[in-house]
Amino acid sequence: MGKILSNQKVDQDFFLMKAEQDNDARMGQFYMLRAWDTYPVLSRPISVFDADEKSVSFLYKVIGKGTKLLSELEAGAEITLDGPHGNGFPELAGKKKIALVGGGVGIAPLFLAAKTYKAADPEVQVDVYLGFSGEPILIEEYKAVADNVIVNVGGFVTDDINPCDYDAICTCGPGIMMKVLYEKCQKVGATAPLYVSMENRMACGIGACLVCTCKTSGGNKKVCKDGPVFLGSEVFGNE
Amino acid sequence: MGKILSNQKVDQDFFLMKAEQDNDARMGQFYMLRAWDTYPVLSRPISVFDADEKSVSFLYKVIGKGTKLLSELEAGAEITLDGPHGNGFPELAGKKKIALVGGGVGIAPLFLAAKTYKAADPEVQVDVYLGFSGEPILIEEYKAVADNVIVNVGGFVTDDINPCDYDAICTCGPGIMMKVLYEKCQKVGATAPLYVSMENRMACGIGACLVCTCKTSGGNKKVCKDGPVFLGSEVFGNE
Amino acid sequence: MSSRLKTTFAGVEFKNPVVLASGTCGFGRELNEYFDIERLGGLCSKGLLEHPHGGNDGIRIWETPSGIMNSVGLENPGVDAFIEKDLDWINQKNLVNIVNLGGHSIEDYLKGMEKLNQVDLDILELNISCPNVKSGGMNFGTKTEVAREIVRKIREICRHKLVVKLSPNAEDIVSLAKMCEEEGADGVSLTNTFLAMAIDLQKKKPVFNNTYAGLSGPAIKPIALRMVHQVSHAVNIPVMGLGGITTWQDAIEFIMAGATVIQVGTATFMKPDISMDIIDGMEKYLEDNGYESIEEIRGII
Amino acid sequence: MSSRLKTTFAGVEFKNPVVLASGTCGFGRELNEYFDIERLGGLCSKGLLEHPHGGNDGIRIWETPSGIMNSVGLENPGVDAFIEKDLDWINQKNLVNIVNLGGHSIEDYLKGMEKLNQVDLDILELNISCPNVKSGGMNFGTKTEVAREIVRKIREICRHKLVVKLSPNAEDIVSLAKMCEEEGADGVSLTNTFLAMAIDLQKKKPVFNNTYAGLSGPAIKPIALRMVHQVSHAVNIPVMGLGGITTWQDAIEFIMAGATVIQVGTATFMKPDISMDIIDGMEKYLEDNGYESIEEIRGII
Ligand SMILES: Cc1cc2nc3c(=O)[nH]c(=O)nc-3n(C[C@H](O)[C@H](O)[C@H](O)COP(=O)(O)OP(=O)(O)OC[C@H]3O[C@@H](n4cnc5c(N)ncnc54)[C@H](O)[C@@H]3O)c2cc1C
Ligand SMILES: Cc1cc2nc3c(=O)[nH]c(=O)nc-3n(C[C@H](O)[C@H](O)[C@H](O)COP(=O)(O)OP(=O)(O)OC[C@H]3O[C@@H](n4cnc5c(N)ncnc54)[C@H](O)[C@@H]3O)c2cc1C
Ligand SMILES: Cc1cc2nc3c(=O)[nH]c(=O)nc-3n(C[C@H](O)[C@H](O)[C@H](O)COP(=O)(O)O)c2cc1C
Ligand SMILES: Cc1cc2nc3c(=O)[nH]c(=O)nc-3n(C[C@H](O)[C@H](O)[C@H](O)COP(=O)(O)O)c2cc1C
Ligand code: FES
Ligand code: FES
Repeated sequence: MGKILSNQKVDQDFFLMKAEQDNDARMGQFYMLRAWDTYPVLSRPISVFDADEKSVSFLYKVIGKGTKLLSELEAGAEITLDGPHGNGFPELAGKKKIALVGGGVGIAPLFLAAKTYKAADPEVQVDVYLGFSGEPILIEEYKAVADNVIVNVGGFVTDDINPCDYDAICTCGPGIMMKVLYEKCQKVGATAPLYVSMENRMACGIGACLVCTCKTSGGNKKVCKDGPVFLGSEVFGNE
Repeated sequence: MGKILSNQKVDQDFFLMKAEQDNDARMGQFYMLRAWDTYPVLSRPISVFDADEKSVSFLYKVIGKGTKLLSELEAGAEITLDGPHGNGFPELAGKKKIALVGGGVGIAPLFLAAKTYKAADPEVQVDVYLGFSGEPILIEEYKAVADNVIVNVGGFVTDDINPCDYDAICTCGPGIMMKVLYEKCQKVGATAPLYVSMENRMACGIGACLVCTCKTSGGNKKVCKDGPVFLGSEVFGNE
Repeated sequence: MSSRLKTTFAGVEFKNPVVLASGTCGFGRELNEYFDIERLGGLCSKGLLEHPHGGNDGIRIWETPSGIMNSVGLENPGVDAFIEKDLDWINQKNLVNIVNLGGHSIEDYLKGMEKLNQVDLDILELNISCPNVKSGGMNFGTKTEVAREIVRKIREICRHKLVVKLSPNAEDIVSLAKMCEEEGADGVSLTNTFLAMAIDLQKKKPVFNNTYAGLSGPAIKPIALRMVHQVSHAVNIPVMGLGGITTWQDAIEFIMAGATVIQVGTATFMKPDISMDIIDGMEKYLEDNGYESIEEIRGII
Repeated sequence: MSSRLKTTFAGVEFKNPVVLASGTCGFGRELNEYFDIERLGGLCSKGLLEHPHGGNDGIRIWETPSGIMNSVGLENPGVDAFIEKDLDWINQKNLVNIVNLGGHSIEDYLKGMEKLNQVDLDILELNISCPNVKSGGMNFGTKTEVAREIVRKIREICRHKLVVKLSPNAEDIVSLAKMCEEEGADGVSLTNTFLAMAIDLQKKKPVFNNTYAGLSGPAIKPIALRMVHQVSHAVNIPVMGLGGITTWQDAIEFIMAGATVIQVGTATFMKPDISMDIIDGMEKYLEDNGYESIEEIRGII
């Protein structure tokens, strides 16, 4: 249980929620959120947008029942925050140029990723590519934590990036976008490893039910526990 | 749909809610209240506590899911008010001494009843008997609309009344209380008609589903449509 | 309203495929005060028995997670009173008049049927699936060969279009539906309520005097949809699909799964005119997706 | 914790009658990080097949009103890997170790069984009720006489306590349970998930690659409770009851309906340690109501 510190509409259907929470959450991890009793049945997996020792925040888009209920919570309300779960993005020590590519609400985990990579090594160049179908959001916030922020509205953010410019790439967004990026990396012969953050549907969120299974070249993996971050080649390599 | 004007805790589990509503609700009628989408499935039948042309109010006790949700509504929120339904208490023109006997949250419809009987005929004497298992509530309010208010806490309110003192008696409360009152009327040979307000579980609230059926001496009756007010003799007479 | 929703079921024209389910809309009069019932495709009467019947004692309704359990037990005014008081009124309305007939014994069914043969109505829905009566009802509808007897006998004498309402508690609902087809039924409707149980912890007793009662509402929709899909793909007579339909999306799903007509039951308790929202939503869906007729999506899954 | 909740099931001692249901708790390791799994009465392993199996493709979970549908399709590491990696760990824990065995064919079941005969475990739960595999699974569990064959063959060789897990999709779950008793099963557990369907309106396709999937959770509780009541009253072997149990009240209801042990499945997804709340609630209920033992309320309805 944590107390909600703020829960604000960012734009359109996007909300930013900050909750009181002791945590050691890392970039790319997620929480199972729940602010209701038994209906709906499942908790909702939402990535860590930002975190410090005493709080964690989430950027989420209102899609259906669960996120609708989340969006109605006011500061002071209690919420169950179960997590952090998952492996998160890798550390990437020694990489000099890192690209973070997000589409839609997939931009969420990239904020803490940019912050973390910059904090770990102030010399590293972190470029953030953000793709939106509607109005872009939080551009200033991302600019504050990255070296360059490239925004694409209504087109394909994957067109904007040259994978060969980077030593490592992390991406989160619609499956099709991540796949296109993987294929582009292959095509241009990029040597940078591509890390993709998967969004399979979840029930337990902790590795006990096998509903989030992702078939990878290394066998079946649990997105909630072994992921959500995998190498693009593991997921899209042998399709 | 109506807007909630106020929704306040009265004491313990009792709440008083006032909602904006054009209405011609009469004493003893009820509304089907709903402030949720599909869960829980059924709307909740709640008696009219008070009403004027532009608003209607309800006194309700928090029992389960539905009334819990009602109690969490704040002023300004929207609520579906379907009604008023049912026959309500009879007019009782010509009766000089009327007793209204309520137990627990069954006191709710007696407020408007007292007001209405006094308004119809300022000469009439209206005595209100209120039985509580816990702390009594709203005594001053009832005193403002009745000639005498007799309060019983922790005992049997039916012990306090002498049915022979009255020309008509209306009662609402637990089935067992109403039955005891009916039997007392019989035993002491009271000539006053006893009107009982039934609280059968309801689904449609409008007479279409037959789940609220009350077996009476006059055959099956729909509590939601033919009632909720019946003669005690119809309901308890041939048990 | 366009003609997109026009539907033919066993030769009977429906202006739209939305019907109110038996037992949840009385004989239409009360709901007609909420909306013009002529906007409906059709209406199924409360289940009738040959004779008036008082129904079950005790609690008749209980709420469950996303569902309700009912144990009305076929309280009804009897066929004669229905004919006298309600039939003309419904027949005068421009909608498909479906009359639901139950029975406690084969004789009951046949006598009720004989009376209804004397009058006009559009479709006779034969209820062999009511779980709330001790004799008759569902007991006729769980085993295919037991059900065959009653369907055959009714078919022999029934001069109306005949739709058999199937129980989800049947041993094999597909074989039951096939039997109905073999015996000459014009269609089937499914599902009726699921046999279920509730316990009153305070009293340490079953909630219902009959111990078991019938579960309906959104909770059962996924199972009912599966059964409608199975049955629609197994028979050539048309299917009326129901069980937990609450939104136009639910309705479209049942149509895609193969239902020709859909029925709305429990949802009416959430909002008396919810069927109007369903009709409007279906119409809009077809329009937005460029379908000229609901035929184009029927059974596509 | 007092001894009020102590339960004996077919001679096996449970410190309390609360067991985690197969497929919702892995092999116990993950949940053990949320609470000490030794507080549980028992734990049912994820359904095992003789060989490792990757499970179904496509979406595996879908939410429904008060329920979920799953189509995992018996993804599992295979009996050998289970024995090697998890069995000892569970056996060392002070709780009843129930191993759930599935199969795609009779040979599968028998081979899996032979391997499990070589090791220690407390109860073998024979899953003839999984709706999510194309061959085997539930297909063995809907017709009593088909199921008899597999139960008989397994019973012949199984040296463990044998509990057969029944499908609510069975034609006649009571006759199925009686058959298990006749064939020498030590108990039955019910219910597995209900065969159900979901449609993706956007895609105009079934949500699940297998078209149908299994419904579980609070939505089905009233039906599962009815089946547990029917079965408990029809057989003399003990029953493990499950299906939508979410609260201690639900658990007590199943016990009153006749279950000896109860299992918690879907509810664990609402709150990983919800089983602890259920145990505590049951204990408190017995205490508040002056019962010395849960035996006093078993089957009282
Ligand atoms: C690891 C992970 C991290 C995520 N991070 C974010 C984030 O930071 N911000 C954000 O807005 N969204 C994120 N999502 C997606 C988010 O979980 C879904 O949008 C959300 O669960 C939808 O719930 P709903 O009740 O609004 O929609 P409904 O459609 O009512 O949900 C029904 C069911 O489907 C599931 N579901 C629906 N859409 C998705 C989806 N896209 N991915 C997974 N499950 C889904 C729900 O969890 C629920 O179980 C993440 C998903 C995963 C798996
Ligand atoms: C005509 C009528 C007038 C009423 N007037 C009032 C009033 O003015 N104030 C007030 O507090 N209560 C009143 N009640 C009782 C009130 O309807 C119930 O307390 C309420 O529905 C409980 O809902 P819940 O969700 O809190 O409880 P839950 O136990 O969760 O309800 C589950 C189901 O049971 C039904 N139910 C539970 N208790 C009762 C009951 N005592 N009577 C009828 N249905 C019940 C609910 O409506 C619901 O369908 C009235 C009932 C009727 C029939
Ligand atoms: C209160 C109530 C009464 C019902 N009475 C009848 C009936 O008389 N005859 C019948 O065939 N079905 C009856 N049913 C079943 C419904 O017609 C319908 O088959 C079932 O409720 C499933 O649909 P739903 O989930 O949309 O309600 C009744 C259902 C309810 C809830
Ligand atoms: C994700 C999931 C996986 C399951 N896997 C199995 C399984 O492997 N073997 C089995 O016998 N039952 C399996 N089940 C069924 C459950 O054990 C249980 O019988 C069913 O879900 C009903 O109980 P519940 O409503 O408490 O979940 C599974 C259920 C779920 C939700
Ligand atoms: S969500 Fe249960 S294993 Fe991943
Ligand atoms: S509640 Fe439906 S008839 Fe009274």
